[in-house]
Amino acid sequence: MVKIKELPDAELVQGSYACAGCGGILAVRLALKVLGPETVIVTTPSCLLGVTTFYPQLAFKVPCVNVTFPSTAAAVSGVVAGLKRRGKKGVKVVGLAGDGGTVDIGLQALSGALERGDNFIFICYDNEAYMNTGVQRSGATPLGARTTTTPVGSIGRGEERPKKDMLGIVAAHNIPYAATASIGYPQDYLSKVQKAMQVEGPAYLQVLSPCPPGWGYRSDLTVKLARLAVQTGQWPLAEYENGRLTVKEIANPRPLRDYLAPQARFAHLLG
Amino acid sequence: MRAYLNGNEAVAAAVKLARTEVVAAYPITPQSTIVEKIAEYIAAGSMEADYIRVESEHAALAACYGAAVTGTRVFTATSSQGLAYMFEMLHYVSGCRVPMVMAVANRGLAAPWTIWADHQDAVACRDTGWIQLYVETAQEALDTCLQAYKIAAHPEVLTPVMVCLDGYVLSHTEEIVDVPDQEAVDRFLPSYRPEYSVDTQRPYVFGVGAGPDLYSAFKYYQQQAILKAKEVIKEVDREFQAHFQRSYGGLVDLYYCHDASVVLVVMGATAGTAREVVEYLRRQGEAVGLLRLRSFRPFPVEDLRAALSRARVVAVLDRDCSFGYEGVLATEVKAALADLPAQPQVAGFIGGLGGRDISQEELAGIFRHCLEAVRRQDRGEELVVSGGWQK
Amino acid sequence: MLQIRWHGRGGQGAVTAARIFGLAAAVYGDWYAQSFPSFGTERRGAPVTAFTRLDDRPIRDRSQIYNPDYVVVLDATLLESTDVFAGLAPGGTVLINAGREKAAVRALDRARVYYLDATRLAREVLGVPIVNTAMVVALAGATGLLSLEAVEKAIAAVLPQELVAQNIALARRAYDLAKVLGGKEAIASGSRVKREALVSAD
Amino acid sequence: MLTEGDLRKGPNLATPLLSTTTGSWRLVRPVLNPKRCNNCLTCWLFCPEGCFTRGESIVSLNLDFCKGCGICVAECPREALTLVEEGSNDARLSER
Repeated sequence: MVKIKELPDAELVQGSYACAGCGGILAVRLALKVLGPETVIVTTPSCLLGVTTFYPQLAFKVPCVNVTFPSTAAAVSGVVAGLKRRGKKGVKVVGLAGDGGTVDIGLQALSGALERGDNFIFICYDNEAYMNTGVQRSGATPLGARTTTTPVGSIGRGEERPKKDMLGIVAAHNIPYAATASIGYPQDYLSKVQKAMQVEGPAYLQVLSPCPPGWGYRSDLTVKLARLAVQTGQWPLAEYENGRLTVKEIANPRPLRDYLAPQARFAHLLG
Repeated sequence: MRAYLNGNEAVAAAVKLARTEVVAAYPITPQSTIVEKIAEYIAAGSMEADYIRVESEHAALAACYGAAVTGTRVFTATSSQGLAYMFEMLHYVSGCRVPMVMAVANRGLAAPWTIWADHQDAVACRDTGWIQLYVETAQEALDTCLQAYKIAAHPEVLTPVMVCLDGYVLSHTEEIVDVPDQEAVDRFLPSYRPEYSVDTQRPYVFGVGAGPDLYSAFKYYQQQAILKAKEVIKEVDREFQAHFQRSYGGLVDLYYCHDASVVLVVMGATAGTAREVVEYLRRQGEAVGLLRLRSFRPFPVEDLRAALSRARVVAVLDRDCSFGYEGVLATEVKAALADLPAQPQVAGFIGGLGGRDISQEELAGIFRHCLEAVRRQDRGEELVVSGGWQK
Repeated sequence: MLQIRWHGRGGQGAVTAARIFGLAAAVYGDWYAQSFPSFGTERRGAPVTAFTRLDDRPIRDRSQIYNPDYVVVLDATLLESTDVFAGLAPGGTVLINAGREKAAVRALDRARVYYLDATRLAREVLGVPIVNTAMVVALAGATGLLSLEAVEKAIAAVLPQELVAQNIALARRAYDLAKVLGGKEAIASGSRVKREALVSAD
Repeated sequence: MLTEGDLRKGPNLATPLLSTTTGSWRLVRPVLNPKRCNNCLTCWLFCPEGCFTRGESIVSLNLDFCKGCGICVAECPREALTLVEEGSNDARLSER
């Protein structure tokens, strides 16, 4: 279990051009506190790439390999193999992609890398739509959410399909570790990052990372919404380990309205 | 060692001799036997490398890229649809200036579905920033792969190289190949360690984002580097000759061009058949020659102008088509010769598509067609020569 | 240049035969050689052709073989479905795996047709009717193009280790039979390479 | 600025490299009341930009990268942080 007080001071990503209150950059900043400086990031055109590796603002203090949108996990495999050939042991290779780069266009490469059993961690920072390109729906957009490609109108009622069960998909690859997390629960999230580091073979984490402009809420609510998503049962904290899936039970779920009301993307549902 | 190998086996032998460290590839006919052979070498313990069994060609090139930025020597191979599937990664690799070698067993693109040779696949990737070298024999496939590693990693080039060999006609045809000794290859091609690589002690971002000014600047220097490769390809070919007593002329390979009034320009294995035809017609007193374009990118415009300036008709045989215009090579040769003082007529022929056999008779027919135009001019008519399509 | 066309069915080893012959000629004999399959995917049971070229100088021609000097038929049932004689050069030779002269074989003015029951031989020696090495050797022996020793070395280089000894035993039996086949007509006598027009027609 | 040497090697550059701090984006700024801070580290943990530094008894705040998102203010369990408008009197006071 990670102890918050014992996390290192060093910031391994700082000075990014992320929006004020970005849940994604918070997810990455926190993960790097556990991962440490012996980490290589592999990432793909997304908000994250745009705000951390766009010259002249390079915000990572660890190596970062940028690759095409569908290829995060494939490039991860290459980096893992290359570091092995170079005899560089103990370096963690971390694929980082948004939900689109993970559950949609990146799924084939991720499936390949999971199935090969390469030793890496894949972190999907899930903000539930294509935010970098202007909030289009992805396979991770929740039912009912308004996006620019699931607009609300006299017929349209937002996203028509429930969110893709990505944890189920990765678990079906029989990998050693997979989990969902929320930046609203950092102790839980970072302990999962630590577990992911400790297993031999691929580990997958999907961390809910609210997006103020994409979801349509005030930037100071990022962490609150990340918590409310869990408390209202919209974002189960689940763990797949040793072939078993466990889901953290919410004893007294809060009304769904508490989670939906602050977000413009759900405004049409509340009337 | 005198061996009897097909083109694919020759490529695999080169990849092993180059002490390639990481291979990632996806099967596709007629490339597959290259990577099967490499997998066999690794399984038998005769080659020390990691073989990444990827789920697609797109992933193959992404994995090669990931391995290459760690500072290892990498290889992949593909063909046709697979190369098309790699298209966006091709730009990423060349743009990031990652040296690597990819063998392309040239094959037509569907539809109609085909598995047989033409150059459409690689020619369609002309503008991806890769160096493209086309070979004529299995021996040249082996030798060019070794040269390609050296060209790609040259500090002033840093550009990936495609080694293109005609599907089946080379990939699946066995012939005598001299396989050099490991020690000799080691002397020619030292191990690869770039100036910087993925290193937690010295972190780099690979493939940064860049605004309009900087993007343009990076692309300018990318262009300078691939143009520089013209010299480097020749230099490496000369160096190769010093080590192995074999040379391929660098960018172009000339055969009886010096006094030819009709020169045929081709890429790939067709050149072999064309040599027989040139020799035959020469014996009959016809002033014909052959120019085999070895380097399609960078395009050897100076060498073409020098070699073709005295020809009266240049016949270009494309195994590809830029639909809506003509054979790609024909356009490029025309452009290269455009402002010569005595500009030869260029006649574009399209043939050998989807594995269509290019026989000696057909090549002789092209020569005779062009020779006839020259004779008409000698009789005082205007020099007019048409091209054609092998339907 | 001498050109050989091999006919078989997918799985019978015609492609390997073409390769063994080329290898024996180029590495263990004093020829230049080139061999290739009929380009495409090979399906088990479907008719397959493969080719070998021999010459005493480097082979540059990459076009298909239309007029073979030799045709080897690994499976006589192909005679019913395939024109194995197509394009056979004048004075060409056909070697057929069959026990007796086939009535189906149409008379050929200028071709020599030889028969060898390689299937029976292979059953006796290998225990299975795999005839490609026997037919390679039969062509070598009947024509005198290659020595038995060269073919044996090529067999050892191409076949999996565990199959080599048996196949060499088969090769020796086939070679002796083939020499009788060739007899005085053995084609290797005299000039071995034709140097006729490289381009036969416009 | 990149040199010709950098440009020749491709778009692969040493990191980190910051041309600006992002504090200039800020319209509002968090102000810490040291008397109310009990060093619980909630702000340190949740600041997306890593603007807080842990101290012996209280955190300290470096505004170089602070974009004024307000998460620290919203999350502080002791109301030790408040948001003030940039350029306001309150902001000027906090600079003393």
